[in-house]
Amino acid sequence: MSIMDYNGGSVIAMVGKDCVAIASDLRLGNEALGISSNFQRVFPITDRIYLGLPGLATDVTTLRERFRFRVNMYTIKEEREIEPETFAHLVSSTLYEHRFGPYFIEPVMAGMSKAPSGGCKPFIAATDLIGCLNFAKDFVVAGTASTKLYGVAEGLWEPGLEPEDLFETISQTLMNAVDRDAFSGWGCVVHVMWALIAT
Amino acid sequence: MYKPAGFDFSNELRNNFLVEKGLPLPKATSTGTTIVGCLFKDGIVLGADTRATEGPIVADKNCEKIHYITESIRCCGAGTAADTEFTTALISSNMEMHALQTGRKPRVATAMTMLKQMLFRYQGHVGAALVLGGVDSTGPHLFTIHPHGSTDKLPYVTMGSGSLAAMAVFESGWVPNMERDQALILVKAAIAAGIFNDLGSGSNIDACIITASSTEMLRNVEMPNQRVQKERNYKFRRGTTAWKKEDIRSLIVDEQVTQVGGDEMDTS
Amino acid sequence: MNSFVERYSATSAVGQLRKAQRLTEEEEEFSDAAWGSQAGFGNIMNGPPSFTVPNVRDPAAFLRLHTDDHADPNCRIKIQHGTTTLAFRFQGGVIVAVDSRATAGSYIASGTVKKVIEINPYLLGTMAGGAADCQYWETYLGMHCRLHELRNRERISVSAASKYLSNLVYSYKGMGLSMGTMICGWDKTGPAVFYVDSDGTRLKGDLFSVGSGSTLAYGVLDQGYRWDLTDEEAQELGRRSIYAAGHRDAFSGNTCNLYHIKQDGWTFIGNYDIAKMHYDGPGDVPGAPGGGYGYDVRLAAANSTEVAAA
Amino acid sequence: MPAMVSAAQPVQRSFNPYTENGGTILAIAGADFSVIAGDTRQSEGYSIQTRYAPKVFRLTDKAVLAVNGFAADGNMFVKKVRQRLEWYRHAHAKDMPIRAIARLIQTMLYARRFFPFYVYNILGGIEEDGTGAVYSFDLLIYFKNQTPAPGTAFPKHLPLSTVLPLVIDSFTSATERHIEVGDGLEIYIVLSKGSTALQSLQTIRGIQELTATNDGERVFVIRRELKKD
Amino acid sequence: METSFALTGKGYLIMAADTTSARSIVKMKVDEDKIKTLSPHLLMAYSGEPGDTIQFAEYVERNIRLYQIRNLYALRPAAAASWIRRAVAESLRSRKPYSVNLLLGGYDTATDDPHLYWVDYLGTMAEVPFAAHGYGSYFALSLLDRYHDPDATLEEGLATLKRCIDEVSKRLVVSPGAYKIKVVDKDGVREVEL
Amino acid sequence: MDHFPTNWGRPRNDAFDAYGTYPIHQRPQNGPKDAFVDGVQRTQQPIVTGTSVLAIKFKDGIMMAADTLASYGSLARFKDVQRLFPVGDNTVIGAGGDMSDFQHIQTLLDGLTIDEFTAQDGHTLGPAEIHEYLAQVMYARRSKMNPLWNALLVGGVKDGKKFLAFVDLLGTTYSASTLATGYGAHIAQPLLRKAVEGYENVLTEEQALKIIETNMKYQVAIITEEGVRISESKTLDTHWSFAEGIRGYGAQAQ
Repeated sequence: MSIMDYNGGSVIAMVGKDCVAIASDLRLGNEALGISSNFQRVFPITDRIYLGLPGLATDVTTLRERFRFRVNMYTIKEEREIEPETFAHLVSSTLYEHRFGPYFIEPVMAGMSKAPSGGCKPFIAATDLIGCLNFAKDFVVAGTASTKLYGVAEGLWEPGLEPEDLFETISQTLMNAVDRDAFSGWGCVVHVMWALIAT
Repeated sequence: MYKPAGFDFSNELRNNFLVEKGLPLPKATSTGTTIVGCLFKDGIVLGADTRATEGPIVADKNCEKIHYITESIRCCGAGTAADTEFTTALISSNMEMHALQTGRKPRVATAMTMLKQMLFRYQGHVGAALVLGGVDSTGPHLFTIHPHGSTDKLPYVTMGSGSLAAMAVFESGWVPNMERDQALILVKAAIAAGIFNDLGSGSNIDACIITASSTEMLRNVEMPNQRVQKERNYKFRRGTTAWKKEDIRSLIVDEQVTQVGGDEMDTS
Repeated sequence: MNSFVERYSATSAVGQLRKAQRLTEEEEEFSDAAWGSQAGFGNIMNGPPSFTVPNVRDPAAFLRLHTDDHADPNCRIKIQHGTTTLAFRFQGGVIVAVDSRATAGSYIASGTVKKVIEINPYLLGTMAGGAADCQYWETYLGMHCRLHELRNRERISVSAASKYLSNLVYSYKGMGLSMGTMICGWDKTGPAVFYVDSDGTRLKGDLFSVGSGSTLAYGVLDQGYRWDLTDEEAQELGRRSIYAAGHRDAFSGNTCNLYHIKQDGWTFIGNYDIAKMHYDGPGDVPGAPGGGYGYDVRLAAANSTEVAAA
Repeated sequence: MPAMVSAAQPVQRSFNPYTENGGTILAIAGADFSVIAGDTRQSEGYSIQTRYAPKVFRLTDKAVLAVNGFAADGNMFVKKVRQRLEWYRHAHAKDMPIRAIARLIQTMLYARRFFPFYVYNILGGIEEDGTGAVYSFDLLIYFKNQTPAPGTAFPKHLPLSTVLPLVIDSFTSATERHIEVGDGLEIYIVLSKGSTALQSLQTIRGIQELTATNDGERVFVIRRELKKD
Repeated sequence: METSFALTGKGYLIMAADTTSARSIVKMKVDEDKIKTLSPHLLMAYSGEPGDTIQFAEYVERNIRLYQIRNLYALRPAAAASWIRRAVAESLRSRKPYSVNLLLGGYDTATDDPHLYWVDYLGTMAEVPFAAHGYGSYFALSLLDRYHDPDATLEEGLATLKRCIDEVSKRLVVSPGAYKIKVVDKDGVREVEL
Repeated sequence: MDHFPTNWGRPRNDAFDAYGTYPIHQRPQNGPKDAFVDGVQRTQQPIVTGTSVLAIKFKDGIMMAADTLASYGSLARFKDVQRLFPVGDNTVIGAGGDMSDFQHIQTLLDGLTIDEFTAQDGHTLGPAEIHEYLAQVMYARRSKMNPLWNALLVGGVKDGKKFLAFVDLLGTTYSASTLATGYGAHIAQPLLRKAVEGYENVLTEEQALKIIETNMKYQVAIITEEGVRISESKTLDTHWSFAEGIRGYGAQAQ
């Protein structure tokens, strides 16, 4: 068993038509023994960004606090809300700073970024535990069920899903993937963001 | 709160405890890759595949492995994905500073020296294997830089898990003083050899042509591995997923403007 | 010279076969039985089973090197572990309940494993540890139980059967077998449960639980267990205990298979989905209290009845 | 208490008799048919050894075996199973039923308890009562898919015309995300006597029949290309 | 072997910890109190590496007390838990980390409800309705899933706790003999006997 | 067996003496000790090795090529080793790996051909049969943990059928229209695949020879319906002037 599997947990984010969704399971385990069935690992960063932190649970809390600090500092310095793209790089560089003593977290983020036209554009990204960014156009996954999520999502995702359909697709993807993973499960939470004013 | 620049080793002690406890550390995402570069008459052609892997799993089907250093210098990266990304970004910014400081167009050799010094300093722990190419006032140059900081200068180079496959193509096909199109075809063939014969490489071909006068980034110049149409449609009927609680937050604030005092606007 | 003559003089089919056998040095015997009516059966019919052992200094270490994912997470062969099984005796017979999950690393390889081995109509064995070890040896035990019946004109006692199994696996001690099973049945002495494991332990008892989730099952089982449980209560207790372990233990779960052994042999009571038991309960079965077993579900139900009462 | 001396002996690591040759196999049982599929890439490490090495083998008209893992063990194992089936046919003048093949495979695997075949098997076919069946094997053991509780969602209600596209999509998806899967796809279909699924097969491009006896069960194979990167 | 339990109820929280202090195969002391009262409405049960436990508990106790002296009011359970988790997590990154597992239970006088936090030596924290540490958790968690009720009266809560203790003494191979049980509710902390 | 919940069913860690009995049963087998057991050496790693063999299919048959170098470690020890070996009239095998093991295989195959000859049943061994035989031998030796440290290519034409297949020290077998062993598998395979895949029945002997020649080497075997032709060792000119304009490995200009 690797450290990444110690507490369990998985996160997935998907892009739809003018919408994004991010979902995670709720299990906190101590190796095989379940401890809590209500452990949040997806956090709102701003009104338009959600961040999922699957991995070692102590680092979930530590990093969440760290990102809250850094995002608040950004907001104070820049006097504006951080954009998803910028935040992705903030996450990436924070993790790479710890290249030789990493946090055991593989963050997944989803957000709506401001398009020049004034509307909102869906954005997802993920990094590995030392901050290598992956901007995908379809979906990103991480956590103990990541291999299973890759498979199910590759089969179920299709482009141009409406928010309601995206909700169904991401929920079914997550639930079917964690059904095959011993360390994830115990309930799921899904966040869907959509733009009322499309680009 | 002052924090010195550079790596932060604060977690290292803790991570060592965890290793002693018998929980092995996960390996960082390292990518099998095919990256190549070759000289031609007017400059340099660089090429790369676009697959990023985590072990046997494809993490990213269309990532960018040709990184920007300066306008006329580019660098392909193989090895630990994050290391190539951040190393080239750092050198790129140092090159920009260097250019501003000296007021001259930076040279490829400068970038090469910066990279090799940095990698040598980290004794191979920064796992970046690079192909650096560009054109400067002294002409076109092509280098490979290994993770430990050694460098090579050759007319055609390959790196990554597909390097042998790509090298075979160069060995049989490269001739001095090729035309631009000929060189591009050769680079594409070399990358394709990596894509189709090395499991660590795959998806599309990126290429970058640098000459004294211009730099052309050809992103996804060939896409030989598009996914076929699915046989079935997997949209779910709405309402398939049962949920316990729903919470909707609207970010649109309803505003109603009520005039308090002052003159009515003259709308007549 | 003789060997040379021998080599080139024998051209009969059997000679060719022997030569081929020498070439590959097969341990398996090309016995004449292989061509007869026993043909096609596995080595189970060849008397005492023989096993291929790798030609290395320490076969157990070899096996562990390639199969123990705790010692080496990158080992290629992941043998499936993790289970919750339980069996208990009460006034109405024996209840046997098991989960149905098989995991290899973190991957749930199967959620529909039958972990109760139906040795014969009066004997059940459970499967924990190396599933293969249990399945194979208990099948082998089943053959011998039948032979015992034919030889002695009476059914084998649970005690004798479990002793036989215990002796079988004990002879392989130290080779890396992994088995923890309950042999349950009804014989002249009434209901009986024996725990047998690959260390060679054999225990007679009233109540056992075995596997990675066994402690969690004990937690519920001990609290609800009495000798004078009714049949319905006992079945419910078995189900409820497996649910408890399947819920908390990552390596147990999916479904629960429930058996009840009475004087006239065992009956399969049913297969219950653990997720369904969590939310809705086991359905309309005798002994079920109605409503889901899940902690949150139980509380939500309690609250709504309170509200209704108020 | 005696002094603790670790018994861990130095293990000779110089020769590892196992390797891993990649690939994926899959089987789905329907009401009166079974589908068994596998890709055809054989690889070791990052190199492709060959683009066509079958992983799925017809045993009888009622049973098809798919093997995955270490190719040499797999080929040898299939050879041995076929040999046993041949003996059975000589002794009984009929094909061994799939239920018995499953048990045979289990005992053959278990005979190597201490030096396992590094082979994951899936056996698919038609039971004697005409229903589709799938058995999956760990290295040493088999699990039959448990008969589902009545009324539950279970693939057995899916018709062949749904299952086939599902299998193809599964493999194209796996090819996208797993580097060791690709090159080609072989899908074996076993139909029970008088199966109604026969019509849906007729329109399929490149289908080939492999039936060898007149027992009524029929075996078909479909081949498709997969991505080669 | 060390075992501690905690469970919430209607307006109270019960915390129990064994009282054995063992070194290797010897019981050194059988009436050790392993539950610290950090503030009038806050309890912390600790277990783990001998030495680290008491040192850490006293370090926490003093800091929580210091906060109260400075600010004239005590930290609420959530805030205290967050601070203590951070203390564990940061110590883990030092050369001499505290190896302690904690159960942190308190009664929030502002919202009038009990809170329970499960914290392990890595700094993992989770708010839960009931929790256990040590080998006892392998037996008690399923039992609490079955019998725990957050709206139960104190008597019912104690009865559930007794089930846990009985189960552990029945099944755990080296089970602790005696437990110290403390209850915190709106009136503060008190010790109870079963 | 470990009975602790999270390790349940796994082998017990015998560094931990849970029952105070120094887990004797888990100690390595106390069989009769052979004082000379350490003196017996099996090929556990190759000593004198050859590397690359290439083979492709073409219109009329199979073409196989090998270099003639055998190395002792990284020392180029023997410069003229014949690694292509004809068996019967229709088959050639090419070997990479340990040369002494290959010579043992040659002895085995000689025995096999004699056996086949003495049977006088009108059959001769073709490439498929020889490959099957070698696969059995290699797999059996692997199963005895005493491998023959070779990678072998078997090619031939019999009854109008081209046959080309591979077998290695583990008994792994496969066939394809282009095959290569050793280092050549990585370098030459991409080129061979590109040149040959899809053209197996089109390429003429001259074209095939040209393909082979672009991939170094030298000793070539050509197997067609007519039989086997194995060339003498040839030498190949190598060109090391491709980087003439380049100086140094870094910033050096001169």
